[in-house]
Amino acid sequence: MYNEKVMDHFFNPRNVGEMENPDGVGQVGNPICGDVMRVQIRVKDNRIEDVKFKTFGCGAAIATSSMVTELVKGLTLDEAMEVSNKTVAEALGGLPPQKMHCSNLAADALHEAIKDYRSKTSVAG
Amino acid sequence: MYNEKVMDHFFNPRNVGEMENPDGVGQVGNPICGDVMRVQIRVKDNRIEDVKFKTFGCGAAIATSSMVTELVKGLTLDEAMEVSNKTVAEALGGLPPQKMHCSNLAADALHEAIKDYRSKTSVAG
Amino acid sequence: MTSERNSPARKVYLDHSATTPVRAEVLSVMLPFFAQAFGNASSVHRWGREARVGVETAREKVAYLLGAEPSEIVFTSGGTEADNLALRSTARLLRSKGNHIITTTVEHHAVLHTCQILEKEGYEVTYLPVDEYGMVSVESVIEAIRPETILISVMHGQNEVGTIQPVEEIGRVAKEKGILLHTDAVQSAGKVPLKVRDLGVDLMSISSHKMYGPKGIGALYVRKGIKMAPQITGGAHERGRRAGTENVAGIVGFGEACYLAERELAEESRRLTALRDRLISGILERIPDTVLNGHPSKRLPHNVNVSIKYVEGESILLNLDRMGIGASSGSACTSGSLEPSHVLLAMGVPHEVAHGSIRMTLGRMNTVEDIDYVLEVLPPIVSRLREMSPFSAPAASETSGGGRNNVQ
Amino acid sequence: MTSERNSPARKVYLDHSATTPVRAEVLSVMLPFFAQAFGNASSVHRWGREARVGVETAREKVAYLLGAEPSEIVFTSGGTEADNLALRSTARLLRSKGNHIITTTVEHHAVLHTCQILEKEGYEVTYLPVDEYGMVSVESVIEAIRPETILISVMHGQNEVGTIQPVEEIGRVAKEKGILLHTDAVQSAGKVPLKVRDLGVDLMSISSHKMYGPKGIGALYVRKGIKMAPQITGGAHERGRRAGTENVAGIVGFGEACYLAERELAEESRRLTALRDRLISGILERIPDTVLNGHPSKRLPHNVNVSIKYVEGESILLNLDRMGIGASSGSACTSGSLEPSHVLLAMGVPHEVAHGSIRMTLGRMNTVEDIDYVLEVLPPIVSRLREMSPFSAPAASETSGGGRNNVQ
Ligand SMILES: Cc1ncc(COP(=O)(O)O)c(C=O)c1O
Ligand SMILES: Cc1ncc(COP(=O)(O)O)c(C=O)c1O
Repeated sequence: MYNEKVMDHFFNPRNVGEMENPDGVGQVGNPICGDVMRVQIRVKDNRIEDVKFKTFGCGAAIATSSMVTELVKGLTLDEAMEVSNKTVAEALGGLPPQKMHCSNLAADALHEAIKDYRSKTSVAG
Repeated sequence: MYNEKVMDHFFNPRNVGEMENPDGVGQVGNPICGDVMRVQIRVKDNRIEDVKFKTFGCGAAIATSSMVTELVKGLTLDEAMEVSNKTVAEALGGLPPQKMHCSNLAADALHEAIKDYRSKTSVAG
Repeated sequence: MTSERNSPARKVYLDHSATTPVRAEVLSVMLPFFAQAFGNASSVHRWGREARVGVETAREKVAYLLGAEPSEIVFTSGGTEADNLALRSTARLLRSKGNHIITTTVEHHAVLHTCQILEKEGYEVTYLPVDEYGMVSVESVIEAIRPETILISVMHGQNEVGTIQPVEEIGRVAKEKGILLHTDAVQSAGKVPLKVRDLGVDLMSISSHKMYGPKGIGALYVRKGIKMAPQITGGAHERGRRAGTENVAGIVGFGEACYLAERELAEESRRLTALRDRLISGILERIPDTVLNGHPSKRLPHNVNVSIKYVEGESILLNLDRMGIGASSGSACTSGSLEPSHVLLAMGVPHEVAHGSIRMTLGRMNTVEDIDYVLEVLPPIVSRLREMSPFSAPAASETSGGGRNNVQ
Repeated sequence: MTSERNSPARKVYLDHSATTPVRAEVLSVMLPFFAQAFGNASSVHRWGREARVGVETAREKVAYLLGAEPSEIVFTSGGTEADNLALRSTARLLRSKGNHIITTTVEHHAVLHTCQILEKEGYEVTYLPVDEYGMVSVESVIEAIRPETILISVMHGQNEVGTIQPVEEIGRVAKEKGILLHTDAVQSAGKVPLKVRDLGVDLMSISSHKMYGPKGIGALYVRKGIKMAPQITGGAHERGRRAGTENVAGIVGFGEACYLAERELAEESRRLTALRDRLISGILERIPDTVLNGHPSKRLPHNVNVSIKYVEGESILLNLDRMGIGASSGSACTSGSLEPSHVLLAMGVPHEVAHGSIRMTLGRMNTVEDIDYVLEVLPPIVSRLREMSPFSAPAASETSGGGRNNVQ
């Protein structure tokens, strides 16, 4: 069903976990649908210095979460906003069709985290 | 499908053929249905002295024709009239159900032959 | 069963249109799927994935035989179910467009009886007549078309008499009129080229056990873009077009059979045609009062069907069987009904002659020696039965060809 | 497929409710029917007669398992088709008597989806609710009965959660009211005693590949005297109840599987029950925040179904698979739909818990060592996934059983 790259990210997910006092947090999905992704970011000089995720979901949900964290580390926030669910799926070498819609939401979680950061900083600034 | 006795009568039919100047002839069935049986009898002292058949039909049609000739040789005409299609099927040890109706008509042909004989002799007598 | 006791000199199976043995190459690719790669193809674990690979590889092989795409192949439990699915799905889904179906009088019962049931459900069916060769005419198809016609179902190779219908021409008509065309190609598959795009068909039924694959599996080709309403409902197997756990080993064997058939088609077809013609001319020459049924040249390469006058089919079959030869007949007696073959009757063959028809269908293992054995064995069987028949004077019929009671 | 590359320490197949391997004894009786006794069972020649003997002997063996008469067994292409045939035939033939069908919310899709289609065709269907164990009550059946009720269809053993329904009691009610009773016994056959007269059922579906027979074959028990309208139409096979050339090898294998199952039933059932209970209690003891789904005692002897909170089923399955363990899940993700198991939802299990359910179904080859291997491998998998889950604080959840985000 899944290709090797997906399986690698599923079995050896990058950047799992939580950070203390993240600069931004984004969560998408809901447990009723079977996929929930939470992404936390630390931002420095408008760049994503660190990123962590926690995901409840299937193989694709976990692999896309892992992949998105890898893709965006070090990017500027604007660059990170350009990374879409499609970009993530492509970086993984493709996902099974039935997984494209329900489990490929990791980029959305990242975007939420960036928005969360921006909303906080704009209030603060 | 057929038992051994039926197959024996089919492969080695008794009394096949025609006789010269038979005393009675009976024919039943029709070629459209796929079974036609003709029975000829020679009668002496009110008994069936000889009997011959010719049959166009399936295995059951030929075997029942053969069997009926064997059953009635030497019987009085009244006794022969008692031999039914059912008697013939039983003497053969049974026939497949789908063959009981369409191909088990040999006794009818015999009865026709006896009637033919009787009608001729009653006219003559 | 008496005849199991005797061992005939030779065993010659000549009933390949009824079913075929599974080829050794086919059985060997099936075997791992019974007890090793035995998973349910819908399961995510390794057993399931192995099964899925087996199914999808087989789908490619079936598609290869038909010149189709794998996604256009729906696996069914056989040719009958494929025919049912084609007719019922189309009838249901196009009901709003119309209720008229065109088919022929010489279809297999899987199509005919299904059409009869559809008639009871309010559909109208035109059963096109055939000529003396069992051939339907393209003109009759054109004439039968109405604004409310939703489907034309014309078989490819006729199973009893071997006549090959003008499906390609009908395909052009159907396309022009925008009407779906289904063809029952169960008998043609693996025997004659059968590329769906060349034929212009939208739906095509094939069956594994007629082409050296296992029984209990078949396929319906469904042209891309055509929606299907499943006949068997339940899980989402076969993309929602046919529910039920996939018969993995059966599918794998069917795929291999299709692949092998396609690879060997041209050569095997030539070989069978030669054997067929040897058998046909041998019978017509050696046995008086016999006629070939079906088209002499537009004919499946493996089909021989002859009527042998004055005798009945089952009694020939039983005698052939005793001599080790397996054949079939268009006689009613074989099936236990009173009516002989609806196909022969549709061709205008009289009842009594239809009763005396036998079909011999050749296959991969048959040799010239087999044919010659039949030609040696059959004439005395016929003579003996004709001597027993009230319709032919023993001597006369064998020489002059005329019986006392001339049937036909 | 990555995971084919690694070789786990042990391979443990725990998905016997999805499908089973074909037993060696079963395969060996099937083999002669592929290339030797390969005839069409309708043919009169020796190849046909051999096939017919195979089919009818198998019919006796299936009847033996069910305590039925051979003539009451109709072979189909599987459990799905048997369910379809039972429902559609009854619906069609009893339409003049009524249009109401009673079934349950926890039936297999082969019944549920067919009922939904019947609803579109003008039938009314009552879907009875179940309790927290997935059990339907006899009272609810009685209450649902109307004058126009023509069929009650209640499964025997539930395929996901293993709950055994009170079919015998429902049978008494059905008989009293003169309503036909169908039971889908696909999961129960060969696992628990299943005599049709004791159960008082009129129609019963079973499937070969769930009991160590080949895929692609099943049967519907039809009590003597009940008329059937065939779903697949064509030739007069199966006494006009199911058209299509008989899958002889499949039928023969199915027959043998039934015979062996009946012979070994009592002992194997005891053995499986012990393994099942060892696995259930092992999981509940070693992994916090797990619950057993289905009835604790009125349960198929080979079924284990647990919900593991805070994690999702497919991700457990993929990890188990990497460790050589084949299981299945009630998660939506596995099937690609958004809804998790309709059965767990019907039992009142919350969506998020249903997503984390896994089913392990035991079989003949499983041993105590297999169970212990699962009990060794599963807890660390769950821990790792829970660490990844936003719903459980890594430390807290493993000790106190309460996550930060308490699901249920
Ligand atoms: C022309 C034709 N169509 C359909 C079928 C039915 O196929 P199956 O036996 O696979 O159900 C057959 C053979 O029986 C056939 O010859
Ligand atoms: C309870 C139940 N009914 C019906 C079926 C369908 O049987 P089959 O897979 O043979 O079509 C299954 C299995 O898939 C089942 O578990």
